[in-house]
Amino acid sequence: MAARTLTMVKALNESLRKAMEDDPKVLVMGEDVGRLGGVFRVTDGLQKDFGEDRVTDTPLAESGIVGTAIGLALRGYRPVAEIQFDGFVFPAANQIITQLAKMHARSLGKVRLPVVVRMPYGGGIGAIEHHSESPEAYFAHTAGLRVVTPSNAADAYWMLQQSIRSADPVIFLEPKRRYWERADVDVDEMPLPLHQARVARAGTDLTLLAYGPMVRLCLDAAEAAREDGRDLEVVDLRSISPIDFDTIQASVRKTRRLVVVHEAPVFLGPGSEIAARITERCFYHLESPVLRVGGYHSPYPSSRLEEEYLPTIDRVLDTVDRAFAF
Amino acid sequence: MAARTLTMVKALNESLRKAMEDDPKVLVMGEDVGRLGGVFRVTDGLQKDFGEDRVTDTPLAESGIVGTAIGLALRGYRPVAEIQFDGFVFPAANQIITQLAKMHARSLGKVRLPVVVRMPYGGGIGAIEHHSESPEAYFAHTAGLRVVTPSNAADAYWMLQQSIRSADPVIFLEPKRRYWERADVDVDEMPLPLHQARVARAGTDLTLLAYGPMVRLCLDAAEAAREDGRDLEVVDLRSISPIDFDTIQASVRKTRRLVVVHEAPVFLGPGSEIAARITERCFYHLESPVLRVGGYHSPYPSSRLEEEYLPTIDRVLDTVDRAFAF
Amino acid sequence: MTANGTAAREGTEPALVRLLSPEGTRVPHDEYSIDLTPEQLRGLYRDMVLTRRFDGEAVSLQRQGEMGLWVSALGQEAAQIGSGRAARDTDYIFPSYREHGVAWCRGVDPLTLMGMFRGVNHGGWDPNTNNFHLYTIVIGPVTLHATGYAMGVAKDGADMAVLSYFGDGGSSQGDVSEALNFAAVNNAPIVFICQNNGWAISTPIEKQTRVPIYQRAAGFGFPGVRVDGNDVLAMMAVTRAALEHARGGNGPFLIEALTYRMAPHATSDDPTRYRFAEEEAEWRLKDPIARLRAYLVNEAWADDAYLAAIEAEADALAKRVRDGLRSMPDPEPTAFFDHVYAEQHPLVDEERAEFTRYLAGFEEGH
Amino acid sequence: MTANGTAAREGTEPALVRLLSPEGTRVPHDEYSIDLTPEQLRGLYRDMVLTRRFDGEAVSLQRQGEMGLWVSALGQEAAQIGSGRAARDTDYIFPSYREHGVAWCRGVDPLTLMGMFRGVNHGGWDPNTNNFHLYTIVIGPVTLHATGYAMGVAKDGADMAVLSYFGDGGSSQGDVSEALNFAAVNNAPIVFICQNNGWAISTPIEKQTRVPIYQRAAGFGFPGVRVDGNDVLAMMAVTRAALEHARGGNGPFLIEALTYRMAPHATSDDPTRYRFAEEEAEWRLKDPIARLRAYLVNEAWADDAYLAAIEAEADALAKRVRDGLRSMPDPEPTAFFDHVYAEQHPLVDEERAEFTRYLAGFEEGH
Ligand SMILES: Cc1ncc(C[n+]2csc(CCOP(=O)(O)OP(=O)(O)O)c2C)c(N)n1
Ligand SMILES: Cc1ncc(C[n+]2csc(CCOP(=O)(O)OP(=O)(O)O)c2C)c(N)n1
Ligand SMILES: [Mg+2]
Ligand SMILES: [Mg+2]
Repeated sequence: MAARTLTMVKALNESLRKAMEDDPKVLVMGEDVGRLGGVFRVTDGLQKDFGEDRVTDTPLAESGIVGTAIGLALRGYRPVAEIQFDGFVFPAANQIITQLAKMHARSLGKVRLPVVVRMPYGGGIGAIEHHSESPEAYFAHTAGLRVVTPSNAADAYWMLQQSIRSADPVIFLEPKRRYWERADVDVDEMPLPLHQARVARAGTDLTLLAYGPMVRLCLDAAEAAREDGRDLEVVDLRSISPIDFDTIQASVRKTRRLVVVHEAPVFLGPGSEIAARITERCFYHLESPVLRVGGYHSPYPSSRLEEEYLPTIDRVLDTVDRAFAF
Repeated sequence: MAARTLTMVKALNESLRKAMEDDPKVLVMGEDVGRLGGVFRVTDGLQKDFGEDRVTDTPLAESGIVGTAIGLALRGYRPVAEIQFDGFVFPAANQIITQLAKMHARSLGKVRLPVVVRMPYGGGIGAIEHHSESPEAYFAHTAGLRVVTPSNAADAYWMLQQSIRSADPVIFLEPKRRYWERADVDVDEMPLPLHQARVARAGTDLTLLAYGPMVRLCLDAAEAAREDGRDLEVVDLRSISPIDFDTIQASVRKTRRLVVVHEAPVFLGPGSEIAARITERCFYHLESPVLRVGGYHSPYPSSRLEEEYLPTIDRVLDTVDRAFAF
Repeated sequence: MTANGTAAREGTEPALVRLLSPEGTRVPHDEYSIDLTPEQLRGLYRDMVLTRRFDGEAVSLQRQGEMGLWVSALGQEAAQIGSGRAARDTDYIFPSYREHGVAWCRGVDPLTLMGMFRGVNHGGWDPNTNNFHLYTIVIGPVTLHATGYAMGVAKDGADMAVLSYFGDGGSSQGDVSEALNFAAVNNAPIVFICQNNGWAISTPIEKQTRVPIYQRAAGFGFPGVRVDGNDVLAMMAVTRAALEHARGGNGPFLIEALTYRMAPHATSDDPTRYRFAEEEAEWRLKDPIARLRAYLVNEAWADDAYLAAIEAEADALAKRVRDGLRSMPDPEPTAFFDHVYAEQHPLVDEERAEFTRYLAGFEEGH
Repeated sequence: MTANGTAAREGTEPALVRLLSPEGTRVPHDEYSIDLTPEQLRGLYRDMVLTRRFDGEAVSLQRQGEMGLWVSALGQEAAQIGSGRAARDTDYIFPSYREHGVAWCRGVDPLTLMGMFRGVNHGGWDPNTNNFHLYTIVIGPVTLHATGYAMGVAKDGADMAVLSYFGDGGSSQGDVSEALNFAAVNNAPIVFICQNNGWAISTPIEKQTRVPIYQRAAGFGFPGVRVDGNDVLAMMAVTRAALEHARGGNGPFLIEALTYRMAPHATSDDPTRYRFAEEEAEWRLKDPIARLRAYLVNEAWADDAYLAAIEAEADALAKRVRDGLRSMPDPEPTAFFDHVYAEQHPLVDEERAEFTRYLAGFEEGH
């Protein structure tokens, strides 16, 4: 079957559909995932085709959603729970951090919780408060969770398949500002392993590392940098926990410079771990310190300021300049 | 008035008492803080002396505790809310992260929330699950919060005074395994600013950076290292957000090597930010990468394994060796 | 689509307090009564009409690109004006995010509400100016803030009460239950108002709760009442009584206002995906404004001239809002650094300086 | 200290279900009845005595340093054995952390429970072996797991129900209210049992709730009943009926078992700081074991020889527990890496390798 061109929303929708067809234990649950198909239509049509018993509109309670998903997993189901927006995941923080992440260890491996918690994340869509946040660091810091995020429709399709099949809980972050971007999705093609990073653009002079919404931006920045005569490599991290340090290291040993770009606040954001660990692994290879571009130490601002707050091509290039100035 | 020798528990107790005497708006609230005086007796005797109206046993609901503390602060009170143990703070995560931290910004500065959330944290006391965790990274990553932790009784006394007087919300982390250690506390002595780090031991060869429970350990490690002919500087961070990078930088520019020690998991723990930023600030001064010693990427283990899990003098010294081997 | 008739939705059981029928005639009630002058009744009418008008104007302005989003209060005017006007100025109100009518009662300028939907701030007003707290987008937590505030009021011995609003969807959040319990245990002077408008986005009330939400109160140990939320008189009478109950030291009270969200959940929503137009049509017959107008006209307390004058005032308000919104300035590019903390913070300072340097370099054509 | 007499604590109101008086005589009840053979009654007696014995032994062993902590179920044996024995093996039970008697009914070895208090694991048993979930230390979340499990049971159409335990303190957690609501909305086959033992550590029930906890159920739309939790027959009768109600597709049920925590909250606790000895003495008169023993002896269903045989069995159990605990091995030093994930994880592998290298170097006398 040839590849088809799909938006990320459609790719996610088809991926859910496929998972539900393949395994009757897969359930979809969350606020407004049923008749409405989710506020972004990711679950569009699923309730119609699979019934209310498998695609369930829940009461408005995120702790209840994740908590009952855990219970359903204990009963042998594979729930895919949706959190409507990034900023609304915190009522479920206790369920995610003290229960979902820890039950496998608590039971010495006897209990598995194959729960996927999906949520749109990140900014750039002009939304009101709490609809544009990037909470990945909270989850990545939590042992017991896997945290992944696709940057394009093809990865969205496959990574969701893999996440649903994972025996571990997965926090699945969907870059909402890329929901409507199209890509070729080959539903037969063998995917990369879930936690492997991908060199999205080969280059020699500096590595730009990004994930989710910032991959496209970094590719554009790399294009722009070519005009300045700089050949940037772009690595799409794909998995924030675990992190594929081997792929990053290989890139950095080659380019000798690394800039990490994410929307999450820089302070204790994923870039801090990457900087710390890559500096340790590549101490004698780095010609400049690992630099980071990301959100500031401020609540995500109101939408009229999000272009200022978020990394832009210019801010990335400015930081690339800084790296070369070392 | 001369300094008195107090345990950290007693210093915290006297600090709360002083704050309540100085300002009738200061309230103490939490589970079992009243007649029992808290499970660690930090609030011992306060209800007897200040009444149930100012020292209140709450229902068992952490979100309720922090949520009503926010409401009381809106009404002009200065609540000091206790979370009984580190691992029980997560039901309050939403209140802390989306409300307590953000209301000042949301109101463009019109609303101040001078709320202190106290909690014992860290391991080493042989406790059951959730009684030994180090959740500081979650809070430090959250803009709008201040996160501090004393390492000794004198700092405990003064930093709690300063936290209660702060116009911003403060997460006040108490290193429970140091609760019963004594130190001289001069209640008249002018303290350091709340967010300033302190050189706890001057040295020339490498900087050990720690906070809370690990400061004592690092001082002991520095003593042990002296026998190997190494003169280690020990910096007590005191504040995890903001971080006093100037003091760290000054130390590292002198010693040229840095090892960060904390109980929190290393992966995306506070040490990652320190490593990233200090490497950027001291790129040409560092003779080895910033190395980190801390908790592993695992839920805090059962107590019979906590000595293995936690940093020890030997693990610190082993890492110091690794730093010198670069 | 949705079966319409469970206990959670049913609006006809005897418990429902109603003082004005959908046809605009007065209905007697044993426990709750209200006696307003024609002047006061006209005031309520005016409030509802003006609220509906600026709310509708906001919908248009959103379509014209002046705001990213708007959440309309259409259909809920009686629930909001009736309760809002029942409160004294000294009472303190914690809204959810759709209480434009309550804001109106407090004297909050509609434009003030629009800043966050335009994207120039996250609210940014001073709650103490009108004793009207900021809108809170995360559903649930604010009911605990309201409860804590009320606990403080009790400590102060102040002669006032707190009003706390949440939705039928909100009633499911753990925080709301915690708020009901903290309020009960502390005997706090607070009145909770649940506007049960039948829907939480696409989720019908039947999937939110098995029984009417007012019954929640008894489970925590205080009174709860279900009111016809499209009846401004009933809303006012019950809220007044509830506030008096609270101010009198009798603890919390829960009002479930049975109403209907006539508009989409927000301007981004498409209700045809999940509910029948028939349901909306049915509720249109219970319209809160038409109902009060019928009463006023029947009693000859309002004539065409009066009604026209109100329409003219509404037009003027709409124009003022339109002009005001269109000229509402964007914030300074570094504004998001300004209020992260009340006191100095080195990281914020460092990042602001860095960003300012970057902006300057950029403008120089870097 | 604490005033003893609010509705939340009161044990005498008509709603309380009791089938056996504190003096050991049968009490008739309109709605709930139970008819057990002497053999079955003796079985309940044996369960309670053995539970109390291994629980008491655990307290001693903790004092001797064999465990870091123990939370005693002393005084709550009837609430736990009565409900535990009411469940079928095929029913699924979600305990809190003090349900040693329920664990006993499921056939979970007492030693299995002690691992976490000794510090060799965080529980570590397989819940599916005895349909008895792990203890959960964080109060609240597990009631939602139980509810989700019950929702799954309903999807499967299985002929079983779920039992979910929480405490009077736990009732205040938002998660517990969310669980009650999710259970109600989904008509899930689940019975919630709140053991109201009067105290949450030092916090008396009056500060936890304004009304009896069983009333919470009505607020969410399902039945709740308050039972004399020191009456094993009433506990069994009501739990049986509730489980049948749930299995029969009638949705959730809440049982509030009015009992008393005779011991300190945990071995680290000192109740003299917050409650009067008189209160404990008063409750000693309602002891669940003495009550059933009196009934058995009065009816001549148990003689001295029988009672002595049970004591001997208890002694043997205590000895087995003592020996077993003392010889319970410590885990391997790297064990905490083993079950963080079910599937391979490079960071865990890297850290394990690093730590193993460190340990090896250390042993070589590094
Ligand atoms: C914690 C949280 N989860 C999800 C949302 C997204 N959301 C916004 S409004 C809404 C429905 C609210 O329904 P209801 O409480 O009935 O209020 P209404 O919108 O009808 O006024 C949802 C799910 C949110 N704002 N907060
Ligand atoms: C979320 C959470 N907060 C605080 C604690 C600390 N804690 C342990 S037991 C307890 C009291 C529990 O009381 P209750 O629910 O009545 O159960 P009981 O101990 O009486 O069986 C508290 C506060 C906890 N375990 N979990
Ligand atoms: Mg609604
Ligand atoms: Mg209790």
